[in-house]
Amino acid sequence: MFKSQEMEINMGPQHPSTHGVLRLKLRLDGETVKYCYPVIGYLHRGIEKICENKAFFQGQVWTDRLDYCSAISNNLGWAEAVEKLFGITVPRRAQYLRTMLNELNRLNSHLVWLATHAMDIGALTVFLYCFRDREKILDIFEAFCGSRLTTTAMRIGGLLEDVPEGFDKMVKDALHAVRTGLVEYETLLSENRIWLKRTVGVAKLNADDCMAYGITGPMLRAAGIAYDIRKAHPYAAYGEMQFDVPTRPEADTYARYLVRLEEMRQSVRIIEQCLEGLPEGPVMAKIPKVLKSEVGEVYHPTEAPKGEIGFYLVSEKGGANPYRFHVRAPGFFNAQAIPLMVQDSLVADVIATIGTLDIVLGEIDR
Amino acid sequence: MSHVHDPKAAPNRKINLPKTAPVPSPGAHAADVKATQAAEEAKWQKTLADYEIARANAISEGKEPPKPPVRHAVKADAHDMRWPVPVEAQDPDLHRLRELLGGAVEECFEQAGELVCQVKKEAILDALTICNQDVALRYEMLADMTATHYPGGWGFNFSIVYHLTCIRRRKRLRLRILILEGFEPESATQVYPGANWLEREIYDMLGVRFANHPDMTRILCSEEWEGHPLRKDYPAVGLGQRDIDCREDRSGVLTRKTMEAAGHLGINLKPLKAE
Amino acid sequence: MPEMTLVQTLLIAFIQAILIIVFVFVAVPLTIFSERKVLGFVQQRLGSTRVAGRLGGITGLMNRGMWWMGKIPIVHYFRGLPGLVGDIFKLFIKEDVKPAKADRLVYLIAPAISMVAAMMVYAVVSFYPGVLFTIPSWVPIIGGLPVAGAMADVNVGILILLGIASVGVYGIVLGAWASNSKYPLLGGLRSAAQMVSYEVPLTLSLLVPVILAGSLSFGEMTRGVATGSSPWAIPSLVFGFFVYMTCGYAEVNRLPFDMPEAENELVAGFHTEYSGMRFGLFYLAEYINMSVVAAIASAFFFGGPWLLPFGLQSFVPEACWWIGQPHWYIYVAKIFFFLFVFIWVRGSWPRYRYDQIMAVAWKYLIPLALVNLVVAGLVRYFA
Amino acid sequence: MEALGVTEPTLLEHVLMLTRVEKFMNWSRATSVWPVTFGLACCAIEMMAAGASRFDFDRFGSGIFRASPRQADLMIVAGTVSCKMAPILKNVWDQMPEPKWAIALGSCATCGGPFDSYHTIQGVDKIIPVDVYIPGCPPRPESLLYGFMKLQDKIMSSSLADKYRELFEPPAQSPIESVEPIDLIHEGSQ
Repeated sequence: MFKSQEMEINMGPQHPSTHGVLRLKLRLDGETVKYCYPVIGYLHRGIEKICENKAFFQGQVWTDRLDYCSAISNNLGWAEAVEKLFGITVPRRAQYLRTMLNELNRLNSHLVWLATHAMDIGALTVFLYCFRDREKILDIFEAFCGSRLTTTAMRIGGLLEDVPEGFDKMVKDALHAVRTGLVEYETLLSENRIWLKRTVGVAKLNADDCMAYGITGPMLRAAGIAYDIRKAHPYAAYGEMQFDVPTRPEADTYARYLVRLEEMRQSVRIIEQCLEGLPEGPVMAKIPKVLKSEVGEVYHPTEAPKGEIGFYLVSEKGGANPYRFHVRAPGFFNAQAIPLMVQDSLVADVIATIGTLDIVLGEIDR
Repeated sequence: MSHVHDPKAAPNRKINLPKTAPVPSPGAHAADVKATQAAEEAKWQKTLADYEIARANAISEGKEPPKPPVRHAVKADAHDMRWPVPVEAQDPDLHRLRELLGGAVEECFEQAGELVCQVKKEAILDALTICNQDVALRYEMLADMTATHYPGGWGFNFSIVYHLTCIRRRKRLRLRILILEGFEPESATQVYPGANWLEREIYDMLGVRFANHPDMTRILCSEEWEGHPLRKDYPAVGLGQRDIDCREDRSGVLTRKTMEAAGHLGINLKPLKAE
Repeated sequence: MPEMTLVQTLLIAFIQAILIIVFVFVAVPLTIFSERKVLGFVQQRLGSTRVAGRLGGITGLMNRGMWWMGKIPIVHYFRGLPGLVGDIFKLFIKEDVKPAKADRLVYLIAPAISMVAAMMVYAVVSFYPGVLFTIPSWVPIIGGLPVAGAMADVNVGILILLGIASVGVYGIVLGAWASNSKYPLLGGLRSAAQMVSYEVPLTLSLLVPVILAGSLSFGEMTRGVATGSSPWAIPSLVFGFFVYMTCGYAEVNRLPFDMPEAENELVAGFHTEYSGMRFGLFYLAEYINMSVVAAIASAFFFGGPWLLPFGLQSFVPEACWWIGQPHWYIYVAKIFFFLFVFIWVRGSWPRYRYDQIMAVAWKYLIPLALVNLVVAGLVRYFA
Repeated sequence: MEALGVTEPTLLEHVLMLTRVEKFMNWSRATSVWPVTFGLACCAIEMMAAGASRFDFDRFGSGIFRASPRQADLMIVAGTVSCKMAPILKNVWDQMPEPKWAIALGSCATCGGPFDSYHTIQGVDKIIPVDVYIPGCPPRPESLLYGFMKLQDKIMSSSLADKYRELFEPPAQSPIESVEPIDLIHEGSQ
């Protein structure tokens, strides 16, 4: 007598919680998601094409804008990839500073993640608290490289300059803010019944699926696999650092939340070690003014806050710019798994899923 | 408002097609080194010959003979830079792969600590399956996959690289195939489901289609996009798709027409389809 | 009390209505404003502190004044208050968009249904069950007549209240349906299910004071619960209060139950397609409903105008020449306290999921309310 | 009158006595500018930072970010507009009711920024009318606040008569003569 019909609905590109311009075509039966098809490309800016037309020195500027919440990770990945291509050895002090900046950046990125994820689930105040603590880290970036978000912090062969005066005090202040902040977030969320109800058992993705879909980073670690490129293929000064790789077996949103919070604590630990053991010396390797490449091909993975970010470079003989430049963005793979995770869940869980994936459309669309 | 395809109207739309195809391999590198040495040697011989002629001339004219040229030894590099040279395969994984794939392997080498295996284009699915399922290899994850356009390639137009990761043994491997324009390699989605979007991206950006792919559509650009942007013959500023300018259009009608032509306008406004 | 003519009755009622409208339209914008300020306070920021305009003319005076206000401890929270006038007036003069495919009539009247239903509830809310003030004798026709603290304190007041309050859901559902858009439709469906579900435990929890006071009239109930109930009734009142407040949050769609307009899920929920003052009406209706919930909670569970903490009510004079009837102020203060709690909760808690909300209503609140009702009945019978 | 430098009032100004009402309207619009949540790229993060504790956009009475464009007055185009996004951006802009304003936040929205490539619109002003341009990549939150104050000034000095002319008096050269009218998405208020 009554006809029932599934409803197609577009979530995004303009939607408050798609973290930019992701678009999900959903087919709903009531509130249950029966089919989900992500559409990306609304922020495609042609970064790969641009970088193929820019010199090795210049390309870094565009890597800032890939994952704009964690620009320094991208800078580091890019610089290391070019250094690997050319076989450049970076001074030890520069390695330490890079490690420190990268970890600060991880804190920054995780804070943005927690802020937006919590706001999507409705916890307004956590958003503001996270942004409050994040400002301290941004101040450090600003003191170091003059910009808050798009840092361009690395140079091929090291760093442009040594750290400014009073740098370690700023870092210590920021670490203190983050440490006290973490207590606040945990008070507001970790044992909050509503938070638990919204996150426990939501958006599950087990380890096999993670690996099949190329998902890395906190997502993989929350599925019980202790794979961290900082440990597996140590780069920068990570080989000399003492830190743990947190894992959880549950593979749900709450596990990822806990893993990321623990990662922030480990980052604090790494930064403290860097501050203590910071060696003296130059921060820049001796390299020619203009890099002329031979024929080469390199893929360099590093651990960005969102997972493995890899830079693939092909160089031609005598070329000053890469022949081919490709970014393996973690968000690209994470976004691909959305249909898998939201199948037969509710609309509200789609929001939680997008939040827990920690996607940034800048790196997905490039 | 209309698309500008005329390079004269937009001079920076000109492109320089590369003449060479930089595909690294030990053989090519050795040949390159040899060619460089030969060129240097030839240059030196020419310098010597020039000197001999100049000396003979000077003696015959009664002038003072020029100084003999000095062949400089190769300078010790003052930079912290050592170009990583491709070397023959030493890693057991590569040997295992060569053993299993047999004649399908075209080349195996290591460069900058990365394992590279170039296989025949028809055998890529076999190679991926072996990498994924062989007990000794077990590369569980396809970390990345991308292609490169070589308009100047001899016998191939594209290289497609697969970056595999073995999480348990912390190993990485690069598989590579070289294909001609129009060849459709087997899709990797049958082995690694995560290759779905990667292959769509390759199709979108470079125009390489994959056989047996579940959904071979454009992913980043819209469906109506002309050309494949990451090809070397595609200008960096595009073929004119971006040159929308509706600043003179006060009522917005023209803008809307342009936008509708660009597609994707009816978001959330299309009527429900009755069953 | 002398017998009144029809004209006199109507005029008195008119005055009462005006008073209630004034109260509502002072209380609601203040709530909206303090929502921003209190949220700002919770979130370690300032909230609105200034209005547009250069440092000249009226705007300059306002901005300078607010700058000086910033130096005074408590007063500085009220900076930015003039901006509220701007908010409301701007909504009035904003373009009123009607979607082309919308059901025109229903689309137009839906916000009015919400608003009217919310306002009409105040007809039976008794601010003070006695005489609020007497009209001076020099006024023609109605001179010397008393004005009661309730517009219509009828003996089935609580029924009217619940009945009218449940009409409010029609405004939301109809508005959502008439928009002919998908997100509003989802919001409307959520809202219908949620409100119908939460009506049940809400009514059950309100039956506790009804049983304890033995009356259905608003004023009688308030007085009965506040003055006549035995100490044994306190547990059931406490449980009743918690059930009632939970349902109240759900009924007015506030966090953590703001499903129909869950901003991060459904864009703006049922009023996604509404603009201008029609949206403003929904917006105001939400806050009026909040104040109604706060009024009922403070009347039936917190002693309404009669009780103060620590027995301080015994020091309140019966009447005071310079502020009028003092009990009225106690009641209004309690209402504002509960409005503050609404905002406080919003600043602290995440949002439930839709199915979880339903589970809360049907699995926990209704059984709890039923048991509570039985306990209250036993208390009433034995004590 | 001419000697005093005062121009003859136009017909419109004869008919309508607008000044005081207009001032109040402008003030109320300027003091409650509600932006639509429309983040595109990097600048959206700075826009969020501008709304957060340290900078607190809400001080200007504009902290109410509306998710639905129907209820918003201001579109802050924060980030790069790609060719694929342009129609959607235009659509969202059309869904906003009058009066509405746009801020182009950041170099990308202003002029394309560093992305001089095939898929980026070189400035959002090619699609929608922009009131305030804020350069920077991304601009600091202070820049956004300053740009916002400039927008308030602009609103305060706007005039109903200008709006009337813009809406009802035809432009000198109409580019739309050759185009037949098409269905609009919504009816405006008439």
